[in-house]
Amino acid sequence: MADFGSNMAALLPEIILVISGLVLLLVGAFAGKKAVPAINLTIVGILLLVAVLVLLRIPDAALSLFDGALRLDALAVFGKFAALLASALGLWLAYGYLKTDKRLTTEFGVLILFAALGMMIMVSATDLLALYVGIEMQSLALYVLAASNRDSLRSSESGLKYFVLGALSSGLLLYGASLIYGFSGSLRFEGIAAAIANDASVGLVVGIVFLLSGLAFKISAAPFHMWTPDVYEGAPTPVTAFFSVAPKIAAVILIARILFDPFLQMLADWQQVVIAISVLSMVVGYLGAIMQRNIKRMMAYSSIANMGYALIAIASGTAGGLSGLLIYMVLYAITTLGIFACILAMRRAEGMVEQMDDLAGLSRSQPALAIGLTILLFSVAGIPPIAGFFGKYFIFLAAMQANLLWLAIFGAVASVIGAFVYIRVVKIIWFDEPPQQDFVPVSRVQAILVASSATLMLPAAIWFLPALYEWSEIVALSLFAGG
Amino acid sequence: MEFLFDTATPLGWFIVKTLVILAFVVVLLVSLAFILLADRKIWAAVQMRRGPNVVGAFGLLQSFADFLKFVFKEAVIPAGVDKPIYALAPVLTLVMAFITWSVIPVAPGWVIADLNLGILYVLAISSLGVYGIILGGWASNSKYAFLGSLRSTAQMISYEISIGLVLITVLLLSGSLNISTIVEAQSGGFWNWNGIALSPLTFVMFPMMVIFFISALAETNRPPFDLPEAESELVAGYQVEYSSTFYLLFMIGEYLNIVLMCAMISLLFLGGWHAPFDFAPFTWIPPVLWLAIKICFIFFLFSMVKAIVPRYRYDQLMRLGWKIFLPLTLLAVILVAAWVTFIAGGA
Amino acid sequence: MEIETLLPALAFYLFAGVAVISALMVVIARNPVRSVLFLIMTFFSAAALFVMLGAEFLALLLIVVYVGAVAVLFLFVVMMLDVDFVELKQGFAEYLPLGALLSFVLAVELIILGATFRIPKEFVAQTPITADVSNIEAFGRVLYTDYAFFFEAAGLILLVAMIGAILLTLSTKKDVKRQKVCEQVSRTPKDGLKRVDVKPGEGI
Amino acid sequence: MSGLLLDYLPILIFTAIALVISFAFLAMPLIMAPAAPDDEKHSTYECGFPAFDDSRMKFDIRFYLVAILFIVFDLEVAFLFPWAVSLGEVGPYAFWAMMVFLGELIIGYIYAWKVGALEWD
Amino acid sequence: MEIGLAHYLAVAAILFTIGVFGIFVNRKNVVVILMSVELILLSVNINLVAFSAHLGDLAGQIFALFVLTVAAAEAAVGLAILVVYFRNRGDISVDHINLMKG
Repeated sequence: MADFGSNMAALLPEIILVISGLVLLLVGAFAGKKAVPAINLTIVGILLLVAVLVLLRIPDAALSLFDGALRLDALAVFGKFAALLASALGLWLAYGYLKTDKRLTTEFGVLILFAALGMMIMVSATDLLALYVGIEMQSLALYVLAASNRDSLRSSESGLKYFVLGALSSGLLLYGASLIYGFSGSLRFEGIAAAIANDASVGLVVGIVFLLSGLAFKISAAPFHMWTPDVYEGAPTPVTAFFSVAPKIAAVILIARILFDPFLQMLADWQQVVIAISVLSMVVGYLGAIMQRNIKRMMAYSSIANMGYALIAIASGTAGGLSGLLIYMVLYAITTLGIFACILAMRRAEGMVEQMDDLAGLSRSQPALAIGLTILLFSVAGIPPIAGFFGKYFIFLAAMQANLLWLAIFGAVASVIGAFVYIRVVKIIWFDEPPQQDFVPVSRVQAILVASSATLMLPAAIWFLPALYEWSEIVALSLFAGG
Repeated sequence: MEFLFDTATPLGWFIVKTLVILAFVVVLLVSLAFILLADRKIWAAVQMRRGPNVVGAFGLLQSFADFLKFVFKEAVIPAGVDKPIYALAPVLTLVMAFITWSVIPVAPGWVIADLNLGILYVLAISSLGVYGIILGGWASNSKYAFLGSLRSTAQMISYEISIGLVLITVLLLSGSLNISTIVEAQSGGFWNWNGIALSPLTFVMFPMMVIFFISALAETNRPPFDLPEAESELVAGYQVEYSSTFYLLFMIGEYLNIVLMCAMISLLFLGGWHAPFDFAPFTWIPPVLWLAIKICFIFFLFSMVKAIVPRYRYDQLMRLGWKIFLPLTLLAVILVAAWVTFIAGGA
Repeated sequence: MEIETLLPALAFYLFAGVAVISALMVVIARNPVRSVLFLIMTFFSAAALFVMLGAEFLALLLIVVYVGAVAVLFLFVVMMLDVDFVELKQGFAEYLPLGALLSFVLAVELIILGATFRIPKEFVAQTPITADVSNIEAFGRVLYTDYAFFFEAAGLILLVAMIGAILLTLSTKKDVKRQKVCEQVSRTPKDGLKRVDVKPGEGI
Repeated sequence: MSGLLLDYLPILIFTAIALVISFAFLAMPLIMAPAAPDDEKHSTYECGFPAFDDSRMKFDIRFYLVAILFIVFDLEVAFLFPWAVSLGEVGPYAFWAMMVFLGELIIGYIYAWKVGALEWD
Repeated sequence: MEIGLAHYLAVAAILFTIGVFGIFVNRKNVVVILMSVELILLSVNINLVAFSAHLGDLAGQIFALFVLTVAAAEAAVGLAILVVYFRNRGDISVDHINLMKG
C-alpha cells in the first residue's frame, strides 16, 4: 500500500470520471425529467475534460500501477484519449438525436460514461483480471444501451443478440485466460512473458487462441460476426454510432497490447490465426456489404471489413504495424462518426431514412450534406487523395516490411472491390431520381460533426497526418521498448 | 462385533456417523411433534380456547395422531400437474430443512459436521428453501398455487439480504464463521451474549437481533408474513394442491426451518448453550438443556406473534424489507465494522 | 482399501459424473424448467469439486450466488414463458450430429491438452496459499488490499448492472394509490376532525 | 484436501438419509391409504367454475426486478464475508476499501429508491 | 487411482464443450443458450480453481471469485434484457425474427 498515493494520482482521470458519474446519477434521480438534457451535456463536457486531462498527463516513462495490474504508457494514453473522445462525440450525437424525440434519459449518459471507464481500464490493462473487469464494465453498459429503447422490439432484440454474443465471447475469453493462467502460473503480463521465455508450452498457444477468438467477437471480426448487422440495425442509431467506434478502438488496442507485449515471442503461433481472421473479415465484410440495401446494415459489414484491415496491421507484429494500426483506427473513428452523423441527419418528414434508395435526391435538397457524405464514403473506400487512403497505405507498408506482401496485396485488391459498395451509395445520392418530399434540415450537432469530419478527410487538411504519424511512432515504440 | 463401531476404520466411522445422524433426526422429529402441539396450544390460549386436548393427556399425542391421519389419507395428485416436479418439491423442502441442521451445534462438540464456514453454509442451504415452494407452485398447475409461490419467493429473497447483513455483524464481532467458535466467544455469563452484551455495541446488536427475528418470520412464511398461504385470499398458496404426506413434508420442512431460526437466534445472539451465569446452580443444568430452553423461549415468541399480529399487506411487506431493514442492517454493519477496526482493534 | 486415496477418488468420480451428465441434460432437456433444475445440479456437484480442491469459500459462494439467486431468476423467466417446448426444439435434430461430432473432437483435444500440464519453470506464486490460514481468511487478507482496485471495479460493475436492470424493467404505474406512512402517522385529530353545528331540520 | 472432504462427508450421509425418509413418507399413503380417484377430485382447485386457461400466466415484471436487485445485493453480501472475518488483521485500509465499495452500492440503492424501483404496487 | 489436476481439467473441458455444444444446437431457445453460457463460465471457474490449488497460488481463486460475481451481474442484466424482449414479443425463440435477417 506504500504506492497507494501514486496509484491514485495516476488514476486521477478515472477517479474524476467515477465520482462525476455517481453524482450525476443521483442528480438525475432527484432532479427528474427536466434536468436530463443538461446532465447529458455535462457528461459530454466531463468526458472531453477528462480526455484533455489524460493528454496533459503523459508520463515520460511508462509506470505500472497496482503492482503490474495496469500500465500507464503512451499507448494507454492514446487509447484513453481516443476512447473518451469517441464516447463524448457519440453521446453528443445521441443527445442531438434523442432530444428531438424525447427518448433521452439520465441513465443513457451515465452508462456511456461507465462504458468509457471500462474502455480506459481495457486499454491500460496488463493483467488478465484487469482485462476482464474492464471488458465487462464496458460490455455490460453496452448491452443495456443496445436495448435501451425498451418499447421497440427491434431494440430489445438487438440488445438480446448483442448480449448473447457478448456473454459467449466473454466465456471463450475467460477459458483462454484460465488456460494462460494455469500454464504460465501468473495473471500479470510480465509474469506470462517470463513463463513464455522459459518454455512456451502448447497450453499457452491454445489459451491465446481462445482469448483471441473472444476478443474477435468484441470487434465483431469474421467468423465471429454473426448478428452484428442485426445489432447495428436494431439498436438506436446513435448507440450504433457509439458501438462502431469507441469499443472497437479499445478492443483493438487491447488485442495489440496483449499480442505485442507478452505474446510477441510467440508471433509464429498466433500470426496465422490473426491473418486468417483478417482475410475472412475482409471477404465477409465486403461481400455482405454488397448485398445490403439498408445503410446501417451496410455500415455493419463495412466495419467488419475495416476490422480486417486493423488485423493486418496486428498480424505484422512490428512497431511499424502498431503505428499504422493507430493511424488507421483514428481515421476510421473520424470517418465512421461522420458517416453516422450523416445517417442521423438524413430524416424525412415521416422519419428516419435507413434504406439506401431513399437517399436519392439528397444532392438536390441537401447539397452540403451530400458533399460531406461523399467525401466520407470515399475516405472509407480508401480512394486517394482522401485521408482514409493513407490509413490503409501505412498498414500495407507495415505488412510488406513484415514479409506479408501477399496479405498487403490481398488487402489492396479487397479494398478496390469494396470501393464499389461505397461508390454505389454515392451514385444514388447524386444521380438517382429524387422522390417527392424533401429531407428535413440538419440539426446543429450533426452539421458540425459532418463538416468537421469531412474537412479532416480532405487533402487540404492532410497537415494533421504527419503529426499523427509521429505521435503513433512514439506510442508504438513505447510499447516495444517496454515489451 | 465392536470393530463395527471403531471410528478409526472407515467402515466404523461411517456406521457411527450414520447412527448419530439417525438419532439426531429422530430426536428432531419427536421434539417437533411437541413444538407443533405447543404452537397450537399457545394460539388457542391467546384466543381463550383449550386447543387440542383429546388425544393423550392434555392432547400430548395429538401430533402423532395427526401424523397417522396424514399417512392414511388418500394422496390426491391432480390431473395436469408435472408429476416428477410435483413430487420433487416437498422432498426438496424437507431435505434442505434437514441438512441445514447438520452444522448446528447443540452442545460443545455435539455437531454433525463442524464446518469452519458454518454460517455461510446455513445461509446457502436456507436460501434454497425457495425451490420447494416455487417448484411446488409451478408444478401444481393452479393459479392460486403459482401466485402464492411467486409471492413467497419474492418475499423470501427480499428478507434474505437483511438476514445476510445481520449475520455479517455477528461475524465482525466473532471473527469466525464457525458456529461453535461464535458460541464460545459468548461464554462467561449473559453480559457477554452478542444480543444483550454489556457494551455500547448492544445498542446496535439488540436491534439486529430483533431484525433477525422478524426477518426469520418472513423467511419462514410465518404470520404476520404468511401471505403465500394466506387462507383468505390464496386458500393455501403453493400447498393448495397438496394432500396427505405430500403436504406433510411441506409442513415438517416449514417447522424445521422455524425451529432452526430459533436455534440460530439462540446461538448467535443469546450465548447458545451457555448459562446466563457461569456458576452453580445454573451450571448444573447441562448445556444442551440451556440451548433447548432458549429455543423454546424464542419459539414461544414466534407463536405469540402468530396469535397477536395481523397479517401484512404485500406492499407493506416489501417496504419493510427493502426500505427499512436493508438500510438499517447496512448501517449496523458499518457501525460494527468501525467499532471493530478503530476501537476494539485499536488500530 | 486406504480411505485417504479411495475416498477422494470415489467422491471425484461421483460428482464429476453428476456434473457432466446433468450439464448434458441442461442442453438436451425438452422442458426449460427441467434444464434449470439440471443446471442447479451441475452447480452443486461443481461446488463439491471446489470443496475437494480446498476452495471452500468459492464452493459455498457458488451455491449462494448461482443456486440461490441466479437460478431463481432463470426459473422466473422460464416459468413466465408458456411456449410449446417441442417447437423450441425444432432444428435441434438437424444440428445434432455435426454438433456432437465437433464437440467430441474439441473435448478430446482439450482433455489431452490438460494432460500435458507441467508446473512452469521457476514458478513463484503471486499470492501463495498457506496452510495456517483458512481459505476464507486468505481471501480476506488480500482481496481488500492487494486486489482493492479490482474489488472497487467490481462494485462499479454491480452498480452498472443495477442501473441497467432498473432502466430496462422498471415501469411505474400511474394510477396506484400508495401508502404514505409518514402522512398517516403525522395525522392528528385536528386535521382529521371537523365539528359543525347542525341546525335541526336542515342537513349539512 | 481429504480433511476438508471428511468435514463435508457427514452432510452427504445426512442428505442420503433425509432423501430416504422423505421418499418413505411419500410412499406410505400410496401403500396404506385408499385410492378412489374421480374427475372432481383430480381437477385443480378453482372456486366454483373450471379454469379458463393455463395457470402459468405472465406475471408482474416487478418480480423480476426484485430478483435482479436481490442478485446485486446478494453479491454485495458475498463480498462482505471474507472482509468480516479478516477485518481484525488487515485493519483500516480494508475498512476504507469496503466503505468505498459500499458507497458505490449505496448510491445505486438511493437511485433505485428515488426512481421507485423499491415500490410495490 | 490418485486424482490429479488433469482429472479436473478434463471435467472443465467437458463442461466447456457441452456449453458450446448447447449453444450450437439450441439456436431457437435463448434461455438454454444463456444456461449454456453459464456452463462455460462454470468450466472456467473449475479450471481456475484447479490450477490455483495445483500451483498453490490463491490468485486463481481470486480470479474465479471475480468471474463468479461479475458473471452473475452479467446474467442478471441479460435476463432483464430477455424479459423486456419477451414482453415485446410473445415468446423467446431467437430466429423467429421476421423483422431482421439473422
